[in-house]
Amino acid sequence: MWRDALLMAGKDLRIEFRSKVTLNQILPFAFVTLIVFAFALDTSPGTLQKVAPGLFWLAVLFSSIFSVDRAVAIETNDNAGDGLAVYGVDSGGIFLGKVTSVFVQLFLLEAVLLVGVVILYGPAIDGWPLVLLSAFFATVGISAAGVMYSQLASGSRAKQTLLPLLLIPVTSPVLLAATKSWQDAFSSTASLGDPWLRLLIVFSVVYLALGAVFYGSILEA
Amino acid sequence: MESKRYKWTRRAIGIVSLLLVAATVIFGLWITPPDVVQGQLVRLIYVHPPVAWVAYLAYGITSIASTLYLWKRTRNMKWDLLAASSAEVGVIFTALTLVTGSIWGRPAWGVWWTWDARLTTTALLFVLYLGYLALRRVPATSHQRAVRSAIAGLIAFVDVPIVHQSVVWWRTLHQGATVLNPSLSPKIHGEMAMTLLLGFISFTFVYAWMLMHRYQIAGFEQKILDIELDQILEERLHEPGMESMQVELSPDVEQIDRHSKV
Amino acid sequence: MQSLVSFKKVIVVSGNFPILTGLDFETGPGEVVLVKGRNGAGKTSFLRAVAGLLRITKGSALVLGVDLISNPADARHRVGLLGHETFLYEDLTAKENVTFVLKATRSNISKVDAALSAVGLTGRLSDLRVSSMSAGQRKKVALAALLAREPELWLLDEPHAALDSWTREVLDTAINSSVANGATVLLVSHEPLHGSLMPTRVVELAGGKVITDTRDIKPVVAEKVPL
Amino acid sequence: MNGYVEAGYLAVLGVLGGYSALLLGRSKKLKKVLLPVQGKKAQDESRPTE
Repeated sequence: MWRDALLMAGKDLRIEFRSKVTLNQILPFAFVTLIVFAFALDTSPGTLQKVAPGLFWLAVLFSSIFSVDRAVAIETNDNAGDGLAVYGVDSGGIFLGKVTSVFVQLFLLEAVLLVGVVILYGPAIDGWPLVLLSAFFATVGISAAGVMYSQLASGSRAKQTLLPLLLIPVTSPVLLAATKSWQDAFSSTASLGDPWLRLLIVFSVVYLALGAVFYGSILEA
Repeated sequence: MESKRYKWTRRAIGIVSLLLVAATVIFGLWITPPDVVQGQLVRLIYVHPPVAWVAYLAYGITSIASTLYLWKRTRNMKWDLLAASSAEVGVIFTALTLVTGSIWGRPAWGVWWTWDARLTTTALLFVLYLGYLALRRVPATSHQRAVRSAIAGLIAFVDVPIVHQSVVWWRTLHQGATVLNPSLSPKIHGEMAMTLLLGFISFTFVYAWMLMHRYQIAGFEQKILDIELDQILEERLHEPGMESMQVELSPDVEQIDRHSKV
Repeated sequence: MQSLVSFKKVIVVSGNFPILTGLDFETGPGEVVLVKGRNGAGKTSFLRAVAGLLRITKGSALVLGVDLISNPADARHRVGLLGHETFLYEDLTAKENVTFVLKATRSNISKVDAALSAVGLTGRLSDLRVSSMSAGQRKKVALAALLAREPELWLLDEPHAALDSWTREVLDTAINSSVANGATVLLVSHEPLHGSLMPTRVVELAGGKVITDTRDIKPVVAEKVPL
Repeated sequence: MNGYVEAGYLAVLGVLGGYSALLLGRSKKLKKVLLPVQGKKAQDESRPTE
């Protein structure tokens, strides 16, 4: 399983590196949302600083829909997924590989986006360890739940609307927890014992386990 | 096409639920006294918590049935149909929970909606199972649909405690206790307690009746599919070498696909 | 005779349409079976079912000793399927695609270059992304992966379509040599077979099941199947 | 009483009643479709089931 996961992650990242969809489309999209959020809200520095973590994670959540959709679409082009089945690639490995690839892309996107948030909204960040750890587990959770739901919704003609409908409510605890733990980190009450961080860890572990167990059944069905 | 016993049980449950609901309404609206603190508003307590209980019960049944389908040793199309039926009834009751909660909240706290843990969780639950029903409408073979929706149904249920916990923290970490809790534990008059119990029982019966009916409809739809399938199978078997049996393009396939959306 | 594929009364239903309707088929090692039939007779589905890609609704199905009903996935990696789809990744090069297939099937990746040059994809061609290749070239890449894998059971769905005559001959030679080593080939083809590839048996499908099964045909039977 | 209580009861009874009516209607419609085919099916018992 681990070997297949590595193989899949390497392949997906290489494809992503070549096609540059994340860089050329998803990242600009995330930036646009950051800008229009400011239009919708008050542009006084106080407001934007206060809501910066929430807007950041909302932008990430929206962007993740495109990333996970693409991760699954790679295998539906030219029926490559059937190919994987014929080659005997382990389904848990496929899942973990795709989660890894999406995770890497989202994490890099978050790094760039964070710079954008600091410049555009101007929050002060104190608790870096909490910021990084929360981001890590939140991203694992979003990637795991996302890859799984993207596979569930694949094959549907209404995939573009079905995926957000399924994914956003499921990942809402991540949005909440990541936002809150970042608020703590930004407001210098940061500690690694933050309950929100614990919630993020629980979520990511649960969804990784569910995916590793059930991904095969979704593919086989 | 349906067993006599199933039919009569369903009818009996239907009649009992009608009587029980009528009794609940009569007791709730006229016989019980108004509350000292809440006044007339207390009458909503005979419907709101029972309806919410049924919603959770329905999703519980959906999860159990989904698990039974996913587990290979107990795998049977019936579990899938049961899960779907229960989820649909559950969505109806969740909607009612939200509506009655809102109607209660307006005079009690002056707002239609409050970001209380229970309310927020219920709202997300509503959306999660709407998604479940939407996923079921995606054209697929019955096994495919069963596996996919069973997984989605199970995940939605697993998600409930996570959502609830996160919302509880969200509220408690930043602003005191929830609003609903104090109003849920008034000193209950004997007659009122009885009526509340009656409410729980009667709506559970209503759920049972609806579930049985919805499940039967799902069974009928499945049967119609099976019969159509047999007919096509017959045609294919008796006319070998027949032209225009194009698997991908056959208009028959399109037609049947439409029926497969239970 | 040891059987590589054993299908008994196999019914496959997909999207509530019966694509296989009680198909019986049995084959042992070293056979080249030509599968023919009209459009929609179930030829492609038959191959996909043998590859373990279709869920068998009813009947019994054994492929390479694996029961497809209980373990649909276990025989797949020993089966080579070349169909209308090539299972290639557009953004990877020919070489990367073949390497990926070999790694995924846990085969020896040292054969990549040999396999690519066997189908005539050498030098810069092998480093070209699949997205910029023609249909014929893509098929060659898929074929190279198949040749390098050396499967025990070859499932070829219109393998000659879009291939030039030189590559056809490469394919036919490869099939012949692997059949000589005990592999079995199921071949769907609308075109008359000429050249060195001779079927040992012709199976005709209609309405999702086998209607004729002709064995031990030494001379050329490859008459044109009406489209 | 106070308007809210009535509205609440009305919502519950209305939605549940409406849904029940929908169920009964659908079930009736399907039975109509099934009945004629059912007789034909009884003749040949050798039908494959999933």
